[in-house]
Amino acid sequence: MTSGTAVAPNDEATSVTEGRRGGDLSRYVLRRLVGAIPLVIGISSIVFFVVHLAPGDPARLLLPPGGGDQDVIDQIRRNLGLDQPLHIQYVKWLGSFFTGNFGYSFSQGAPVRAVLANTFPNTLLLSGFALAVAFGVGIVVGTIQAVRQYSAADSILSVVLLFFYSMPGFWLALMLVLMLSYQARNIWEWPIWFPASAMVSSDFGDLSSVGRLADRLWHLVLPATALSLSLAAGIARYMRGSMLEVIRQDYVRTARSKGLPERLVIFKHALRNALSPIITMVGVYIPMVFSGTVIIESVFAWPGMGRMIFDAIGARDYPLVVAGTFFFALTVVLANLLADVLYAIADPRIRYESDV
Amino acid sequence: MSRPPIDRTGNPLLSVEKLKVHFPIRSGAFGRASGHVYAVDGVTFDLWPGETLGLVGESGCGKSTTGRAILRLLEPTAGSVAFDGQDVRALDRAGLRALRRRAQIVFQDPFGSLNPRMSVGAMLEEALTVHRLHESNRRGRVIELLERVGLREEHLDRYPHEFSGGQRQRLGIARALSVEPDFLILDEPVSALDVSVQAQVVNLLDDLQGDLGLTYLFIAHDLSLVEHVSDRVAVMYLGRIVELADAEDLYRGPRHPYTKALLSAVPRPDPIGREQRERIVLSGDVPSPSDPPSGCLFHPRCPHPKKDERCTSVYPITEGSSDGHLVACPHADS
Amino acid sequence: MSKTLLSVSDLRTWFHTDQGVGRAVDGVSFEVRAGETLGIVGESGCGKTVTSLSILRLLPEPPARIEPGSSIVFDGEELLGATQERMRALRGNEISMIFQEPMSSLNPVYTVGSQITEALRLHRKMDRVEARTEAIRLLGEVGIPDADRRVDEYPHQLSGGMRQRVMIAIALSCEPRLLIADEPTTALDVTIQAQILELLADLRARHGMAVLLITHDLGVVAEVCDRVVVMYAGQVVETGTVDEIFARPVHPYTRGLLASLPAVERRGQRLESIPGTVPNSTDWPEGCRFAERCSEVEDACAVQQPLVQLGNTSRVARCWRADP
Amino acid sequence: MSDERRDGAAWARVVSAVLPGLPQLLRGRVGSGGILLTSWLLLGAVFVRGPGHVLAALTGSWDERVAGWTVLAGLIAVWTWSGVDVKRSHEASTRGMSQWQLATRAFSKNRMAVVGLILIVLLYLVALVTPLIAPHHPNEQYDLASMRLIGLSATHPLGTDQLARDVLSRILYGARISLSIGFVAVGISVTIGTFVGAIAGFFGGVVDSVIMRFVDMVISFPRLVLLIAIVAAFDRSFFLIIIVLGLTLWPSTARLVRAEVLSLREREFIQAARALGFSKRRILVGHLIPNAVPPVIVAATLGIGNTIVLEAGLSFLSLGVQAPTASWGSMIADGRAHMFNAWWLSTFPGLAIVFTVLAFNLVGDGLRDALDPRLRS
Amino acid sequence: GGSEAPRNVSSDPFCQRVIPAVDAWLADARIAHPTPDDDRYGGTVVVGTNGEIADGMNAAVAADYNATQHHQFVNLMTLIDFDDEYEPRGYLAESWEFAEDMTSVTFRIRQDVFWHDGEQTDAHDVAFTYLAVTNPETAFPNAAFWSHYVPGEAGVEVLDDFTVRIRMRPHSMPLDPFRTVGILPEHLLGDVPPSELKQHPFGSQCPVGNGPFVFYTHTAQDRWVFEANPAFPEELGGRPFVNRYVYRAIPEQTTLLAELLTGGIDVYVQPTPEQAQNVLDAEQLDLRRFVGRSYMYVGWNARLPKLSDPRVRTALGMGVDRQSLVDGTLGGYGRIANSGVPPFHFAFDADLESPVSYDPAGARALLEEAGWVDRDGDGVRENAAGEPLEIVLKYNPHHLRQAIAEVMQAQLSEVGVAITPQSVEFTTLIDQIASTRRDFEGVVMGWNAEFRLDDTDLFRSDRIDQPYAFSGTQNPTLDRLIDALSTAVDEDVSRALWVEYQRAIMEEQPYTYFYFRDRLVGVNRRLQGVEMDVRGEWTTVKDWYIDPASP
Ligand SMILES: Nc1ncnc2c1ncn2[C@@H]1O[C@H](COP(=O)(O)OP(=O)(O)OP(=O)(O)O)[C@@H](O)[C@H]1O
Ligand SMILES: Nc1ncnc2c1ncn2[C@@H]1O[C@H](COP(=O)(O)OP(=O)(O)OP(=O)(O)O)[C@@H](O)[C@H]1O
Ligand SMILES: [Mg+2]
Ligand SMILES: [Mg+2]
Repeated sequence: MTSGTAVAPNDEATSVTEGRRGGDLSRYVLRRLVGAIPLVIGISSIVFFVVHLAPGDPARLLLPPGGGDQDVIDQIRRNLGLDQPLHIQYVKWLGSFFTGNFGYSFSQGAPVRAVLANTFPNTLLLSGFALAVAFGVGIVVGTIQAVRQYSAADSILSVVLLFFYSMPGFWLALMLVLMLSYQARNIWEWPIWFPASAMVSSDFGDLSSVGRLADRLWHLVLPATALSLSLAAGIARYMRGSMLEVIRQDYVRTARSKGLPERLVIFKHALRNALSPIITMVGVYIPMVFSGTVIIESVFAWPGMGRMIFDAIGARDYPLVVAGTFFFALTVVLANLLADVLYAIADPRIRYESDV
Repeated sequence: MSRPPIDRTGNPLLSVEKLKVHFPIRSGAFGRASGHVYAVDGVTFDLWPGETLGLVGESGCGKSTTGRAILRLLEPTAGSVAFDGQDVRALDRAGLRALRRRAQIVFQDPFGSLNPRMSVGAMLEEALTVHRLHESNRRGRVIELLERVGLREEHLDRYPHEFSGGQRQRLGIARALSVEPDFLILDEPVSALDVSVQAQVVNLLDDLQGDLGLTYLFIAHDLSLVEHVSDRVAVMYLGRIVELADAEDLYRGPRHPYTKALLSAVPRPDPIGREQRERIVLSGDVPSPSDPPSGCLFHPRCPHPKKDERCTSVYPITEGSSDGHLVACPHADS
Repeated sequence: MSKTLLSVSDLRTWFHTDQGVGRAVDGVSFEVRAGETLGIVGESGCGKTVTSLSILRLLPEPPARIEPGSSIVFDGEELLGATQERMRALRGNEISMIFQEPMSSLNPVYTVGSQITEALRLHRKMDRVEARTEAIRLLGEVGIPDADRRVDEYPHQLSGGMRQRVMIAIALSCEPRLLIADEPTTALDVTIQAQILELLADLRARHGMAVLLITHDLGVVAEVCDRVVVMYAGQVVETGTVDEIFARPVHPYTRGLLASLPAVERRGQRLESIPGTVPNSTDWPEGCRFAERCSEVEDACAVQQPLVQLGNTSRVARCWRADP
Repeated sequence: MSDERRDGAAWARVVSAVLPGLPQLLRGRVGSGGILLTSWLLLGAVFVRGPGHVLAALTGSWDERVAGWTVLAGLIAVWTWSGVDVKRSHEASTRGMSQWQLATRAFSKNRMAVVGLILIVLLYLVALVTPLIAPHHPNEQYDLASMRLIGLSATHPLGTDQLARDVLSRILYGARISLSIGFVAVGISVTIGTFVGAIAGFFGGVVDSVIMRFVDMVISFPRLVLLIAIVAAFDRSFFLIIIVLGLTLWPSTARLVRAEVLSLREREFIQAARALGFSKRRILVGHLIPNAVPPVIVAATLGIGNTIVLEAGLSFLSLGVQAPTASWGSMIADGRAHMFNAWWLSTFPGLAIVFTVLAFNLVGDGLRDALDPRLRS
Repeated sequence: GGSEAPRNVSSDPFCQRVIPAVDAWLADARIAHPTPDDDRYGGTVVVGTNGEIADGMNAAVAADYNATQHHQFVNLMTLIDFDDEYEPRGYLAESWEFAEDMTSVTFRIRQDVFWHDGEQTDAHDVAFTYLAVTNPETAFPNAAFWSHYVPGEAGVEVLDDFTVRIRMRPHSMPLDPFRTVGILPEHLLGDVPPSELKQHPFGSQCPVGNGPFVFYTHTAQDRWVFEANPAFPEELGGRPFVNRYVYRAIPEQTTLLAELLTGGIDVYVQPTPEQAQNVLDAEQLDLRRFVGRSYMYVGWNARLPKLSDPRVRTALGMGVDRQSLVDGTLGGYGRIANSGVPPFHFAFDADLESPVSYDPAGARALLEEAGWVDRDGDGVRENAAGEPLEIVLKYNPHHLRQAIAEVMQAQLSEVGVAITPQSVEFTTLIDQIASTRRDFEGVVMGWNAEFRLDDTDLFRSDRIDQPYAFSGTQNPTLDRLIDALSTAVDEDVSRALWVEYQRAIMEEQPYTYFYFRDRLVGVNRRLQGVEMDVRGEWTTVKDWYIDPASP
């Protein structure tokens, strides 16, 4: 489910005016953060009610199918605090939320905080890596395409990337497992193949620190590829458009008229300008990557949060679902903010005067 | 053809008094206005039927804003605008509609001022439909309008991008004329056109005024053009009118130091006299309208020898002489 | 008469697009002599910018193509055959250029200082510190107050006039022998235009460079140029000294242009206007390209006429009716 | 009109009557010619394959009736359209070319995009007439013990699946589901998005702030939670999937439209419309929205592709269409268990998705180039 | 040791206290019990399945299959276990003794078993565990286990530190719960209020067992890691061979197979029937197959008028070729079920004639007889009132259940019944069938049969409002047999009753039973000593060793 249309770069929050910067930045960041609080709490609250409204009783799931009296179920509900009216549960949830203790996850049998602390970093690692790869590949490919507009390289790159872009994420992921793990190791006997799942090997503890790093990267390859290929296609397409627009700009002609070599013209003068709208895409892509992790984490058995939220919804593990979505939403908000700040750093014309 | 004299004894068709338009600069957590752009800051003038008032000034001095505020395309911040005796600022929706049948505007940009997805015929007809004009023979009326501005029936089904800049400007004029107004605001109607085409449009406007008895507020920054078309000329600087006079008076004997500099800066297509001409080159740029200087707005650039500290503290009163020549400068030579 | 610095002859720059071949510049010839200011005037779309970009070979190819047979000789060197390497060495160094839009010609993400030093470091091989000092000096020279502060500002922090001054500083940084100024003041207000024109005249006097000034404002031409080339529909229609052209225009187009200017003497009269519009560059009319707008057409105009030298003067015109 | 041209016209009309689209093709109009000719040949083939079949279908079940009438209507439409087109292209038009016509012309010059368009038209045609061309019923189970997971063969060109059903037929029927999901869902979200975005952009101020905050929230909202909750709360159905997916794309469309409207709002022709005393509604509906449509069309075209892929993702999470109905997504998801030993199960529907989405993307890119006047020249 | 992902220790104070104690004890134990000099010792074995051990190691609040397997064979110890003839034998209990009248059983506990933090396991732990699981506040999930035992203090008596007596009413297979429920450490959990046991960190953050494997770490959604317990009683086999045992949860089956094929895991529990072929084809792999405990069925809502007639339910079963499903979707790895009595059960009777063998003609006849006739010629039967025989068949998304629904739809349409498959998310489905609304017509489900079979919750009339008696049939014969069965102590009596019971069920047809699915396990041949049967995949985990000859 990692796909989407190119969206116009953030049309909000930033506007081009003459004048003050710098000092405004911290105030701006603070203001945005303050503004994000109701947003994130609002999202979590909606999730809270939505998951509670979905039919199904978590207590019943804790029983083996076929067994169990209503009494036992009722007792489990009491033990888990599910017997209280919804509004009381909501108030309790809000309370636990503000004390930073997100409650108890009954499907994981651990405090939500502990569960999140274990899984969220894994998701961040995977999505961060995938995003970095996607942006790296997308920017390079998009630039090549723009500079060589209408050439064979342009069309071939387009079609190849579009091909991956069009593939359902899980299918691509499974194909990667099939090809680069199973076939590569067992059938083709390549010297390099990649593990089909997990974050580290079984002998991780025996490795040197370099070996551990290599092992982690080795395990990242397939999931990150599966997650980033379709994104890269979108970014490359966007980058191509942006670059095409920029290389027609007067200042690029100015740079040429100074006698600068083409390399400098493209990489110094054009690229930086073409990048700024791409930067704001980070904000658009993060939610997409997070949606994508649900599938990718399942295929590659990556112990991350996307898959966990999905399972938690199935188990009606309300505290975990709500806290998980809270962190996803928070990350999205922070990523958007980061994108805007980066945008401002890349483009000195930006001043912050949003009315978030 | 020479201009008929204007009868200024009756009531003015348009009377603008102390008009102010300030745009808030928003910032802060809740969009508080942290400052203002004083785009128009106390503009006063009258306009009599059949007259052409030229409004000149440098870019950003508030000419367009004045024009739009008169038609209430922008809400004025303060001051009054009376059109044919009626307070424009007090009009309700119906009143506004009525006003907009009588007062129209023509824009500068021949590319941006026409809806690219509407054919010429549809565009002109729409105005007639909305105002329920010529219900029996709209098409005929549209063709008439086209011919009026020098286009032909065959252009009816074409789209804006198929016209040249000059033709598009004609279309803009035809659209303004479709509701049969008395008063046209011409916001730099020819600035974007080449000289050879400029002349065509100016002539058209001239003819229309003669035939239909229109009143014009002619906004431009090309001083020689304004001189050519206007009966009276107002010179704006940073949201205010610094000098307003009969066109001939103003061009022969400019009194405000800014007007003088402005006129002298205009390049003349006359290489013979170029050595002799004395040019006043102003130093510096026009200040930002969000942070105007104190006192006389022009004082930081003013080359007037008699400039004194009063100029830096008090905005000069606009004084008029008997011939109706208004100047906002205490040191203006009469 | 000083020596010829740049000689353009029979320049034909065509655009090969899906819509057909746009013959934007179609046989343009003129020369710029050392130290003089040559003006090129003409209506929008007549090929002025394409001509100037052709000289520096800055046009995107494709779609543009400089057709064989064209020739641009700079200081004895044929530019059309020169390598890209050689062109880069010339650009910004021997020949530099200023563009019409001061708003968009400067890269918004770099400080003006870094944009000036770029050329200095490239062509004059200065180190960072030298280049910066030189940049500040140049900014001062083009009349920017507080140059040592402004050098670290970004283009958007400067007004239009100042930006154009920065462009001029960049263009001047390597003391070029030819400065091409493509409508340097069109986007500016008259008072600022006056400042910039004054500055250009001043710099020309001090550095002795030749200026190729492109404009559509006849007033500007009259004020600052020594000689004028009048272009129409991708061709030169008339060339001569400023005084001659304004006093005795030969080509009907030039005459029409001059007549359509509002003038004090003709206040209250109708303006003369040239009927019709410039045809499209993909389908120029056969024969004289001005014929359909010309009030003096005759049968001969159906045939393309050559540029004719008028008498013994340096004037040339492209009209059958012009007396040789 | 010269004699020669008139002859040409007569000749072209004759050719057009026999093989609609051929004259256009010969004149180099690959776009319309290609589409006309392929649809003609395709529909013709269906008809020739069994005229009795088609005629029977006209009175058959609902599905068959749609298919049968489509074949007939399609044949007639292609035939007349080509004829009219040939006739019109020979008459000098006095009408101007609208932006749309310009765009069409620009589009038809883009080879890749035209290929994409032809593919899409083909797909939709196939989807419509599937009951007449599918070799088997999509849910027909042959002998479970002996006919499961049979590889490619003459009777089952793309093999059979885990319940001994014909994969080709399921892909053909799946096309209807996947394409309609894409089309309808995008239709819904684009309509909502355009409406919301236009309102926010046009009215500005508080309305804008409130709407855009809401859009922000929806965008940062973990869509999946909502999806699963909805799917859990309601009985699964085709319409539920469409609605669920329809609710996913609109925020980005809303942003797109709002940005477009914001910039259009300042354009002088909108000012002129206000100056002429037009009502807000008229300006919004008559002037702003039509001008904001091109980017929306592009986004919608790309969105259809995305939605088809998204539906596949839902199927993977067991949230897709209800079995035994085949959608491409559910076919891949169901077939993935057999990836190691019955590769055709997931590969063919997978390729169908890839090529469809590819086609939509090519068309989308082509439209983008064609509809944006800046990119057109 | 020292060869796994870095250990993450929960920050919970309980764990912070317990884990160092375990580490310290383990270090000492390793010195005290050095690894025997045998090259079968050592190495890491990885088991992959597609599910988490959802309920953790706290036996008082856990019930799922994977969890109980780990309680029994990995981390905890049960009082008794089964030998390979399925006969009880001592495990934590050295021996046991029934009272003459079968109202109590007395266990003698081994004296050489230690909790992994050093405390000795004794009778108090057993008593504590019994009290915890019989306390309603604990909400022990398999409460039915204790229906014949005396709950609370009255039911358990510690005779001495290693002897404990438990009281009960006489019933069949009275030892069975003690085979399944692991004993918990009183010294760690004794102070925890029963209602908070579920939320206690012991369960999945830092369990302390006494079994052959010591808990090392647990990463949610990823893996459980255990280390060999060097102090495991010699008599019970002593220290396990492998140093480490890793349990990995990999949700996607294709990935699991790829991992097994590429050596990432050694054991793949429950590959799909199709994947079994891949396992067979790979020379380094071995396919284990044994009778499974779970059966698949379609439950009918007999409360609905159209399904209340047993003839209709029987006809529905007759209209489906169940053998083709076993041969097709199970690839032959399974056998048709006619009742819930599994093939491994002593009462299983393969010769029992089922009324629902595939017979479309018979089905049609039966439906006609019950008044369902296609009156309007649309291919679907109607009753006299003109209501068509349309049945919505719900299932949760799982390929085998979906296949049953799809096959039923296809095959029953031949006999004039319109089945509409309807996929419902599992939790919602459970809610729909188990809540009092009983919002379903037919449902595809599966049950897990225990060694001690008891269908009380499913079919006994007085349970009709309990969650899992969703089919809603009320049959006095069944009631009588269920009661008799649960208290029949003698096996022969019992067997006869079972035969009668199966007949009655086949007549009543509350369910259409489909099949018992074989358990399949893919095992890497480098792993030796693997014995698996109906007791479970992990039965011999402590005897697994890595072939010293393997690379
Ligand atoms: N909507 C607006 N919001 C904020 N500031 C505005 C707005 N419209 C105009 N301004 C500012 O008001 C000032 C006057 O603008 P205006 O367009 O009236 O100038 P002008 O004299 O017409 O200039 P030009 O010759 O360039 O058309 C300018 O500084 C402009 O930036
Ligand atoms: N990149 C291009 N592709 C196609 N045609 C072009 C391109 N650039 C310029 N032209 C065409 O070349 C012709 C000459 O353009 P040019 O820019 O030289 O005019 P100009 O005289 O500089 O006009 P202006 O006064 O508007 O700057 C125009 O008809 C234009 O349409
Ligand atoms: Mg203006
Ligand atoms: Mg130009």
